[in-house]
Amino acid sequence: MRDRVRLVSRPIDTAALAAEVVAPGRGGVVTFLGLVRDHHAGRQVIRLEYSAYAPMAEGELARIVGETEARWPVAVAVEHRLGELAIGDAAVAVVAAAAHRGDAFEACRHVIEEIKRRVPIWKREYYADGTVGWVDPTAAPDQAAAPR
Amino acid sequence: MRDRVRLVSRPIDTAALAAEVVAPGRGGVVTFLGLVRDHHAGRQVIRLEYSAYAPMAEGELARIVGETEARWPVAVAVEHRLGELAIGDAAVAVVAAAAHRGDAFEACRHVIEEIKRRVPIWKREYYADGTVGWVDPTAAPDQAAAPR
Amino acid sequence: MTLAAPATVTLRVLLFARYAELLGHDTLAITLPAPATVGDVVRSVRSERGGDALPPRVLAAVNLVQASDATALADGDEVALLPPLAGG
Amino acid sequence: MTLAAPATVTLRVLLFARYAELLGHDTLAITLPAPATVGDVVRSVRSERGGDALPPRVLAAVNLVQASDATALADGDEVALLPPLAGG
Repeated sequence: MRDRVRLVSRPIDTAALAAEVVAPGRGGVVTFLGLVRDHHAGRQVIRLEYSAYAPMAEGELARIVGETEARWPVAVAVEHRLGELAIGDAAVAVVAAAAHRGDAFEACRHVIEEIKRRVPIWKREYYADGTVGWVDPTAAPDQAAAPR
Repeated sequence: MRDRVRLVSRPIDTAALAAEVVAPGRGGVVTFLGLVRDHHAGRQVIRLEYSAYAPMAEGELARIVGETEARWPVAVAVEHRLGELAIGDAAVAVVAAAAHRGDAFEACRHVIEEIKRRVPIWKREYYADGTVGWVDPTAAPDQAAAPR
Repeated sequence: MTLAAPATVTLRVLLFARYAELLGHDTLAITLPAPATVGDVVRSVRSERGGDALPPRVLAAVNLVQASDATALADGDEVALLPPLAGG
Repeated sequence: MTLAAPATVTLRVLLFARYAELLGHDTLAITLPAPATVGDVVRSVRSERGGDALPPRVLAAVNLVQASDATALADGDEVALLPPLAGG
């Protein structure tokens, strides 16, 4: 399990990640990629940094994947990137492969929702106006992260 | 539109396809890949051929993408491969990119379901026992394609 | 001056996949008395050698758009008979 | 022979992201009278310089697992105070 769940500090290679879960009997492969966006709550973002409580984040990712593979007949692989990212870089990739495409779609969606809910990772945004902010998805809408 | 909807006779490059729809404002990218499986209705498949009524298939793919982009705030790209494929090759790829990941998941799922329902493409399977068969998803279960 | 409607329509009929195998052709030219429908074309193809193996319901398209048995045809239309779709 | 429970617990407290900025540290060693809970740790951190800016509710984990304010702590536990999660 652990080997298919990783925090990485280099660009995410989606094709390599998918290769870890595809198999002759798994014909449906659904991938979610979360890319760094150029705006947030109306402000222009020029770059950002992800940081994590790494041992807990890895443990939580592994639990999420384990729960998902117990609930759907799928194989899942996840990478989340940490450190400094540029606009357009992939921050997270989730791949779910299954014999039936419905299972792959549902499992992939479930994993990304749980990652956002449970994994201790934080995002610091650098804005075009020179200011810096920690993203707080729970904050009031006027200062919150735009939902994604 | 047409330029992001293609029938191809070469391997599908998912990363290149995704590059056609990602944009700074579209942070959520969902990809569906349909791979050639090694079995079908209990028989071992060794390779297969896809053929199409090409002008109608391209038109139907473009209509599906147009309808999807009208219904969800997404950008979609699709490639379907034709000709001879080996086990594990990607037969179809659908990429949906959106500002909100829920839209990307729903749109991607919708496109692949509509492709299976509406696009005139046929699949001829070559089995390990030397026989050959046309896949008929509407046939009775004992001779039907395994659902995917 | 009014031209009389032609007494027949000639159609280009395309056969794909298993249907092309059954009939031994992937294209047929079929001339039918006017007015003709998709259903008339299917009946005509059934009467060809190998056509009796076509299933009871045959999916069809006229000029690249899905059609029903009742769809009326004009001279020169392209009628495609489509086996069960298996893309994706 | 029964050993008396220790009269205090010493905890390694980890601060992340905005909380580390507010407090000016990412690690604290805090000693509290036993028995102590996560809630006691949060109150203690609030009394540190910069700690008054912590929000009313603070998410916490003990030894890598999410915990509640009532979670009891043992000597040597690692208590992490987690700002609102923003992964994915």
